[in-house]
Amino acid sequence: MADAVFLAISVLTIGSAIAALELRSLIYGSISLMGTLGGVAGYFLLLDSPFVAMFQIAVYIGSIAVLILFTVMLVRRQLIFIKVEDKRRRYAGIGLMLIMMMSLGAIILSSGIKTIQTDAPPVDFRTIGEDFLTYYWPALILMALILASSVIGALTLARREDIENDQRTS
Amino acid sequence: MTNELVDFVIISIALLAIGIYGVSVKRNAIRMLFAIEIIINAANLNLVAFARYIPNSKGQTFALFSIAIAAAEVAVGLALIIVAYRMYKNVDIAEFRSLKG
Amino acid sequence: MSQPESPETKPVATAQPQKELPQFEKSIADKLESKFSSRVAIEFVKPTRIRVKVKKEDVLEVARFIRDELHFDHAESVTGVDYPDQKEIEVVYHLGSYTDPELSKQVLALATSAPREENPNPGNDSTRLPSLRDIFYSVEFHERECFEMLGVYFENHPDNRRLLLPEDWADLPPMRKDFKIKGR
Amino acid sequence: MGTATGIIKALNSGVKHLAVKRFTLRYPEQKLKFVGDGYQFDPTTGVGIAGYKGRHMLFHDKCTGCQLCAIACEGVAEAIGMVKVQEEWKHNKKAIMPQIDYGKCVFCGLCVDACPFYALYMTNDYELSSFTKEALIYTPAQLQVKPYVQQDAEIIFDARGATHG
Amino acid sequence: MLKELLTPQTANVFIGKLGDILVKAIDKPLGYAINWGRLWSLWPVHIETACCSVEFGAASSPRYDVERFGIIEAFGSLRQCDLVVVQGTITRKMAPRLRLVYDQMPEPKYVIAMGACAITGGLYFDSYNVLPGIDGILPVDVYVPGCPPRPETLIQGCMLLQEKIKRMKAR
Amino acid sequence: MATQLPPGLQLEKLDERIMTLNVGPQHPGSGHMRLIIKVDGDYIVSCDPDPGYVHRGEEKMAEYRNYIQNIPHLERPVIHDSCNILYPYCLGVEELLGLEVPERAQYLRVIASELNRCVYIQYWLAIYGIFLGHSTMFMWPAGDRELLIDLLEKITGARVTHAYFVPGGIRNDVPANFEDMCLKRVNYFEKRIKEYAAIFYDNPILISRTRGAGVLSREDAIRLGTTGSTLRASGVDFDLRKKEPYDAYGELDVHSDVLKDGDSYARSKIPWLDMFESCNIIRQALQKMPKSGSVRVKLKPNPKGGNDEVYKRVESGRGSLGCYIVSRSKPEPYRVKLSVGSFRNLICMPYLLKGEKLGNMPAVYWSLNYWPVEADR
Amino acid sequence: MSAIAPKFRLSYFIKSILDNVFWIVILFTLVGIPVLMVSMFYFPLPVMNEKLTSPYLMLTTLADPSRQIPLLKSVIHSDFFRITAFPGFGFAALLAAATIFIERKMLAKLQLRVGPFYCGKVEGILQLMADGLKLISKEIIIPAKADKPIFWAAPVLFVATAAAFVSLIPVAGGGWVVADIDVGLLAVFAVIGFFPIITVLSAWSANSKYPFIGGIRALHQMISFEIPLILSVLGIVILTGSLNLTEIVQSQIHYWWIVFLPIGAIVFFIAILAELERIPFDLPEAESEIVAGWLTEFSGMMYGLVQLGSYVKLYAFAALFVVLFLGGWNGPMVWPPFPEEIIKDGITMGPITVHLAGLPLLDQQMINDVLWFVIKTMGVIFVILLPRGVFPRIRIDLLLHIGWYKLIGLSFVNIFIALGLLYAGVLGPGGIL
Amino acid sequence: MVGEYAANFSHVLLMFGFAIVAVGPALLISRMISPRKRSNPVKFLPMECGQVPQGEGRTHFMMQYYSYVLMFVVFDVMAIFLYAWGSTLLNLPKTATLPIIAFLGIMFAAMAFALYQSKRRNIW
Ligand code: SF4
Ligand code: SF4
Ligand code: SF4
Repeated sequence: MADAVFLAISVLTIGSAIAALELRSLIYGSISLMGTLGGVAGYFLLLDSPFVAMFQIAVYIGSIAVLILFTVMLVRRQLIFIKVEDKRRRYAGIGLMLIMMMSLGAIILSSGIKTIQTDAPPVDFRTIGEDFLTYYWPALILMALILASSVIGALTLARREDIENDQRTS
Repeated sequence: MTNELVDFVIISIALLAIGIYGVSVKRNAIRMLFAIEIIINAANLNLVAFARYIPNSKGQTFALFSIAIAAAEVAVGLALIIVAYRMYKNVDIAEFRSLKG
Repeated sequence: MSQPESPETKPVATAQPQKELPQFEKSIADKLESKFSSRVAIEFVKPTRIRVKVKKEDVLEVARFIRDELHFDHAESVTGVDYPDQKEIEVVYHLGSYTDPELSKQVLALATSAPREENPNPGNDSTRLPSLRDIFYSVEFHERECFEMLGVYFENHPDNRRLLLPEDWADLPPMRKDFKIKGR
Repeated sequence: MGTATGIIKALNSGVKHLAVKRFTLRYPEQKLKFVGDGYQFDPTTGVGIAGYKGRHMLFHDKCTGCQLCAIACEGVAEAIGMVKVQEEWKHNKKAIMPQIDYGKCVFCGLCVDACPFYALYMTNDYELSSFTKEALIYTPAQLQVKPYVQQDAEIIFDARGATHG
Repeated sequence: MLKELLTPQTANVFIGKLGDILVKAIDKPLGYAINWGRLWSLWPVHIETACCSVEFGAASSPRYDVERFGIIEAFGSLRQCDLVVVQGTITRKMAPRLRLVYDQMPEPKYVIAMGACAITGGLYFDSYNVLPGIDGILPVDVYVPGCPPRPETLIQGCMLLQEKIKRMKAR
Repeated sequence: MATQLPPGLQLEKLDERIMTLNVGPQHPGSGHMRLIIKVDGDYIVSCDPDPGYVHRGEEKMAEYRNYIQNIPHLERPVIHDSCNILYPYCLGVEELLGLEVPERAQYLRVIASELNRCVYIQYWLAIYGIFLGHSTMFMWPAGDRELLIDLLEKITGARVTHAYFVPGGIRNDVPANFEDMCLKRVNYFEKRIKEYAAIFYDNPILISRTRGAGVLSREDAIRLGTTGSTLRASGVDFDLRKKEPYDAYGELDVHSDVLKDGDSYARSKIPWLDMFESCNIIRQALQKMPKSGSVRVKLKPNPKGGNDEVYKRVESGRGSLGCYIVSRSKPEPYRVKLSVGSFRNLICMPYLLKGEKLGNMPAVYWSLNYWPVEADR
Repeated sequence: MSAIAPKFRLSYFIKSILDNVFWIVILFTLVGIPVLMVSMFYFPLPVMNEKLTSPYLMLTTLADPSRQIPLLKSVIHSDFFRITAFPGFGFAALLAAATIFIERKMLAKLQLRVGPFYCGKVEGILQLMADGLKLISKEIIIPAKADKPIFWAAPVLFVATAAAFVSLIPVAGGGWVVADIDVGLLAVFAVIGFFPIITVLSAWSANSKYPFIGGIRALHQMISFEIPLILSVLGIVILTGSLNLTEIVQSQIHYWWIVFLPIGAIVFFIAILAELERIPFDLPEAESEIVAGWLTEFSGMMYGLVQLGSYVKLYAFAALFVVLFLGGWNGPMVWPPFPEEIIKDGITMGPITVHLAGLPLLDQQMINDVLWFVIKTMGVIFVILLPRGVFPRIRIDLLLHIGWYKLIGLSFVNIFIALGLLYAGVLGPGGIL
Repeated sequence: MVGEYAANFSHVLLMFGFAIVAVGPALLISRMISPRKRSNPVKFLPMECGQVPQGEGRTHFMMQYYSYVLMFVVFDVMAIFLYAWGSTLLNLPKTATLPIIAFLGIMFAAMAFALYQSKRRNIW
C-alpha cells in the first residue's frame, strides 16, 4: 500500500498530465505540464534521490517549462485556443491507451516485481558524480556533443532569414 | 504504510499510456511536445524507482542523462515549431502537411 | 482694447533708403537682384536682416539659388501672416546659415504669398504653395504647423497632417484674422 | 579597468554624500525669508521696488477707484473686478474698489505698476490654497488685511553643504 | 429542538447578525485607521499637463521634498496612484485624456487643481484651445492658486487635502 | 549615415510583429506630449511625434494684447527659462519703439538671463536623470537649481515666472547686497555641479548606455536646422551670444563648448559645460557692471509701433530663439511668432529614433533638449 | 466625492477602541475559552516534566510562570514556530519591512533630503504602515480581458515562492533553519527558477502591452543571470564538497570564502542584483520606457504583495550571499553571557524570588549567531540598495551582453581558481590552511 | 526506509503553503473593505497612457533575444551538471578532471558559436 503523500502526488501527476493534453488553452496546458513535472520530482523525492529531484525541477520547470511558455506566448492568441482533432482518432487513442495500460500492467504485476523490497540506505548523491567521471565518462562526452549540437541546431533553425537586413539599422 | 516499487511502476505505466495517447491523437505540435515530455518522465520515474529498490546509483545517473537530453530535444523541437509557425502561421501538424504541397 | 481694424497696409517696401545701407547685406541683395532682376522684390535691407518677396511660382527657384549660391542652409522659422485686405496669406521663411561664418549673423526673410479664400477649406482650396521641404529639410514641421494654423496647403509635402490642434478641430484655422477669440 | 574605477568613483561619491547636510526646507515649521515687504512700484521713477510678488494688499485710504488696475489686468487674466464698498472716502466718489480673484490672478504685478496712487502693493503671503473656488475671491475688505507672516529661514552655506536655517 | 434551530438558514442568519455586529464594532476604528493610512500615503499620478509641472518637480526636489508627507513622485503606473494633481492648463486635446486617466485610476482618488489655469483658465481665459478650469471634467478637492503656485502653496494644499481625507467616510 | 533620409515606412510586410506603443501623455517617460512608437521586438520601426497637448494659442492671444500686457503670457511657454524667452520679444519691441536700454539694465539682463539658463539646464538635467532611471540625478540638480532660484526670487520677486524684462529695461533694481550674494551662490553652485561628473557624466554605465545612441552627424544637424546643444554636440560652433552679440554680450568674453560625436552623451554633456560658461559670464558681468544708474526707460502708456517688422533672436537654454513681430501702428502687435528651439529640434525625433532600440528612446528623446510646452506654444 | 463625516475627535476614537476591547473580551470569555478547552482534548499536547500534560494541567500554566517556560520552549522548537516566525516568514517579513524603510531613508539622505518624516511623529517610522493600510483599502482593478485566475494568483504565488526561498536559509547554528536539506544549494536554484515563470505569466495574463514587454524583459534578464549565479557558487562547492548550506557555513569558521574567491563573490553579487531587478538592472520596471513594466496593471493590495515578495526575495538573496561568502553566522562572541544568578537562583521581583528552570529560552551562542547574521545581512542589503542612488538604468542588450560574455567568463575563471587552490594543496583536505 | 528525505523537503512546501495562507487573506480583506463604485467600463480597459487602447495586448511579439532563451535551456543543464562533478571532486582521483575538461571544451565551443549567432542582431 502507498501512503497519503504518494496518493496526493499521484492524483496531481496523473490529473495534470491529462489536463496538459486536454485543456483548451495552451497556456493552462503548459501550467499543467509543470504540475506533472513537479509531481514526478515529488516521486523522486519519495525515492530518496533529492539530487535528481532538484535537477528535474531546476531543468524541467526552471528552463524547459519557461521555454515552452515563452514559445506558446509567441503564438497568436487565436491559435492558443484551437484544438484540431477528429473524434474517431480520439477514441482510437483512448482505446490504445487503455490497452497499453492493461497489458503492461498485467505483465508487470505478473513478473514478480511485487516481491522487491528494500531496507538499504539510500544512495548518496555524490556517487552520481563519481559514476559520471569514472566509469561513464564517454557518456558524458557524448552528452556534451548532444547538447552542443542541439544548441547549434536550434539556433540555426530558429533564426529568420525572411527579413531583409536593411529594414533595421544594426 | 510504505511505498513499494510496484506503485511507482504503475504510475509510470499510466504516464506512458497518457503520453502515447497524446502523441497519437493530438495534432498540435506543441501538445505533441507535451506528450513526449510526459513519456520521457515516465521513463525517468522507472529508472529512479528501480535504482532505489535495487540499491544502485546507476539508475539516477541515467535519469540525469535523460533529463539533459530531453532539454536538448525541447530546444530543437521548439526551434522547429517556431520556424514552422513563421512559415505557415500555424502550429498544426496537419496544416504543415497540407500547405506544403 | 482695440479691435484689429481694417486699414492694414503692406510692409513699407523701402525702409529708409536714404540712409547708407550696410555693405555686406547690400551685396547679398544685389546678388539676388542681378540673378532674378524683377522677379524678386527686395523689401528692405537692414543691418543683418534682409527681406525679399517673390511670387509663388518662383519661390522654388529662388530658394534653391539662396541655398546653393548664397549658402543659407536652414530655415529658422516659417511664419504665416494673414492679410484679409490684400486677400492673401503671406508666408515668411527666415533663413539662416551655419556653414558660412560670415553669414552667421544674417537672417534672410523670404516671403511669398498665396491667395486667400473667404471660406477656407484647408487642403482643398486655392490656398496652396509649393513646399520648400526638398530644399530646406528643416521646414517640415513648420510647414505642417502653418498648414493647420492658416490653412495653407503645401504641395509635395510628405505629410500634411494636423500637428498641434485637437483631432476633432472643425473650426476655421485659428491664426486667420477672421477667427475671433471669445470676448474680443 | 576604466569601468571598474568609474564604478568605484561613483559609489564613493554616493557614499560621501551620506555625510552632506540635508538641503530640505522643513516647510510648515520653517518659512522662507523674502526681500522687503513685497513688490511695490514707484511711478515717479518708473522702476519697481524689489520684493516678493504674493497676494495683494489694498490701502483703502489711497484707492480712488480709478480702475486703472482693472484695465491693466484685463489684458492679462481678468482677475480684477471693481465692486462697491460701503465705506465713504472723499477721494473715492464711486465707492468702488478692486476685488481680486486668485483663481485667475497670475501674480504678474502689472496692476501694481498701473496704480498711480500707491494703493496696491504685493505682500509676502502665498498660502492661499482652499477647498472651494469662492474662497479664492478676495474682497476689498479682505485685501485690506496685512498678512501675518513669520518668515525667517534662509539658505546657509558651510563646508558641509547648504542648508536652511 | 436544537436540530430544528440549527438549520442552515438560521445559521446563516445568526452568522450574518454576528457579522453585522462585528462590522459595526470594527467600522469606526477601521475607518479611522484606513483614513490615516490614506492621508499619509498619497501617490500622485504622473500626468503633466502644462508648465506647472516645473513647480511640481520642484516640490519633490530636495528643497521641498514632499516625500516627507509620504507623497512619492514619479510613480510608474496610474493603477497604483490615488491623487491627480492637475498641473496647469487643460487644452481641448488633453481634456479627454485627462478624464480617461482619472477614470482608470482605482478608488479612492483625489484631485488637486494646481495653478490658475487649472482653476479658471488663468491667463488663457480667452484662448481658443483651453478649457476654463477643470471643474467641468473632474471633481476637484483642493484648489491651489498661483501661476505657478509656489511649492509651499502646493504643500499647503496637500495638507488641506489630508485634513479633508481625515473627515471623509472611509468607505 | 546616409544623407538620404529614410523614406516613408512600409510596414505591411511586418505587420504581425509590430506593436504600437503610446508614449504619453500619461507616461513617466514623456510628460506633455505623445510619441506613437511602433516597435518590432526591441527595435523602433517608426516614431511619430504627436505634440499639441499644451497648445494654448499664445500667438493668437498676442494679437489682442498691447506690448506690455503680452509679457506675462509670452513667458509661460518656458517658465523656468522665462527671462530668455522674453528677451527677443523685448529686443524686438525696443527696436520697433526705438528705445535705448540703459547700460546697467543691459548687464542685469545678461546676469538674469544667464542665471535663468542655469536654472533651465538644471531642470532639464534633472529630468534627463529620471529618464535614465537615475533618481539621484533628479534630486541633485533639482535641489541645486533652487540656489539660483532663490537668488532670482530675491531680484525679481517670483520663483520662476519673473516677468522681469520689459521693453526698455527691467522691472526693478536689484537689492543692496546683490553682488556679494550672487558671487557666493554662483561659486557654490559651480562647486556643486562639478560633483555631477563622478556620479553621472563619468559613470561607465551611463556612458555605455548613451554613447552611440541616436547619432546625428554634422551634415544632418545642419540640414535639419537643429539648434542649441543639439547642434553644438554635432560639431557646429554656433552660439548667438558669440556670433550675434546682443545687449552687453558684446563686451563679455563668451566661448561655448563644441563636441564632435553628436550622440546622446555629447548632447547631454553640452548643457552641463554651458553651465560653467554661464558662471564665468556672470562673474565677468558682475565686474564690468556699472554700479548704479537707471534701469528702465520710462514708457508712455499704450505705446504704438510703426509700420514695420522685426526678427530678433537670442541664445536661450534650448538654442536660438527668434521672435518675429509685425507691427501695424497699433498698440497691439499685428502678428507675433516665436520660433523656438524645441520646435526646431522636434524634427530630429522621428529621424533619430527610427531603428533605435526601445531602451534608447528616453535617452535620445530628452537629450534633444526639447521642452514640449514651448514647442506647442 | 464622499460626504464629509463629523469632525475627528480623539475621545471618539478612544471610545471606539474601548468598545472593541470590550467586545473582544466578552467574545473570548464566552466563546474562545470553551472552544479552547474542548479542543485541547483532541490535540496532542507536549510532554512537560516527563509527564504528558492534560488539558487541565495546561490551564494551570496561566497561573504558574515556571510551567510556561517549557511550554514556550516547546513552542519555539516546534516546526510551526520555525515556519511562521523565527527563521521563517515573520523574520523575513520584518527584515523586508526594515529594508524598505532603510531604503527610503538612505536614498533620501544620499539625495540631500529628508525622506518620510511626518508620518508617525519620529522620522516617519510609520510610513510603511500607512502605505500598507492605504494599499489594503484600495480598489483592485482587474482589466476586462485579463486572464483572471492567473492574474489573481500571481502576486500570492510570488510571495509564496519568495517564502519558500527563505525557508532554505540557515540563520544560526544548531539547526535554526526551516528546511535542512542535503542538496540545499540545488534546492535554491530550483526555487529561483519559479520567479521568471510567475513573472511572465502574470505579465501575459494582464493582456496589456507594457506588462507584456516588461514580463518578457524580466524573463530574459532572470534566466540570463541564472547561469552566472549558478556557476559562481561552484567554486565553493568544489572546495567544501557539500551542497548543504549549513555545512558550507560551518566550513567558514576560520576563513570566509570571499577571501579566496573574490571574483566569484563579485559575479554572484551582480547576478543577484539582476535577479532582484534592482537598479542598474531594473529594466522590467523601466518607467521611462514601459511605464511600470510587468507591474503596470497591478493595483491596490496586489501591488503591495508584489512589493512584499520582492523585498522578501531581496532579504533571501542577501542572506544567501552571507551564507555562501561571508561566513554566515560565524563571528566572535559579543553577546554578554546571561547572569549566573538568574539561571541558578531565579529572578527577584520585589520581595519574591522566583526560580524558573531553564530560563534563558535561547542560549547565548544562538543569540550571538543571529546577531552576527543580521548584522552581516543588513550590510549586504545596504550594499544592494546603494546602487539605486548611484547608477542609471542599463539597456537590455548591454545587460545580456554583461550576463553572457563577462559574467560567465568570470565565473569560469573563479572555478579554475578554486580548482587551482584545491590541487595546489592550499585548501581542501590536507591543505595548508 | 524509502522516503526519508522527503520529510525535509516538506518544510519548504509547508512554508510555501503558509505564505499563501498568510497573504491570501490580504487580498480578500482588501476586496472587502475597498470602496467599490459602479463605474464605467473605461476603467477596466488596459492601461495605455491615457489613450483608448488599440491593437491587441498579446501579439506575436518576439524580442530579438529569443536566442538567449534557447541557449539558456542548454547551458542551464550544463551548469547544474557541473554540480554533480563539483560536489564529488574531493572523493575523486585527479584523473577524473580530464573528462570534465573535455566536456567543458565542447560546451565552450558550442557557446562561442551560439554567442556569435545571437550577436548578429539582424537575423533575429
Ligand atoms: S497681478 Fe497680474 S493677474 Fe494678478 S491682478 Fe494684478 S495684473 Fe491681474
Ligand atoms: S487700486 Fe489703484 S489703480 Fe486700482 S482703482 Fe484703486 S487707485 Fe485705481
Ligand atoms: S497656472 Fe501658470 S504656470 Fe501653471 S500652467 Fe497655467 S500658465 Fe502655466
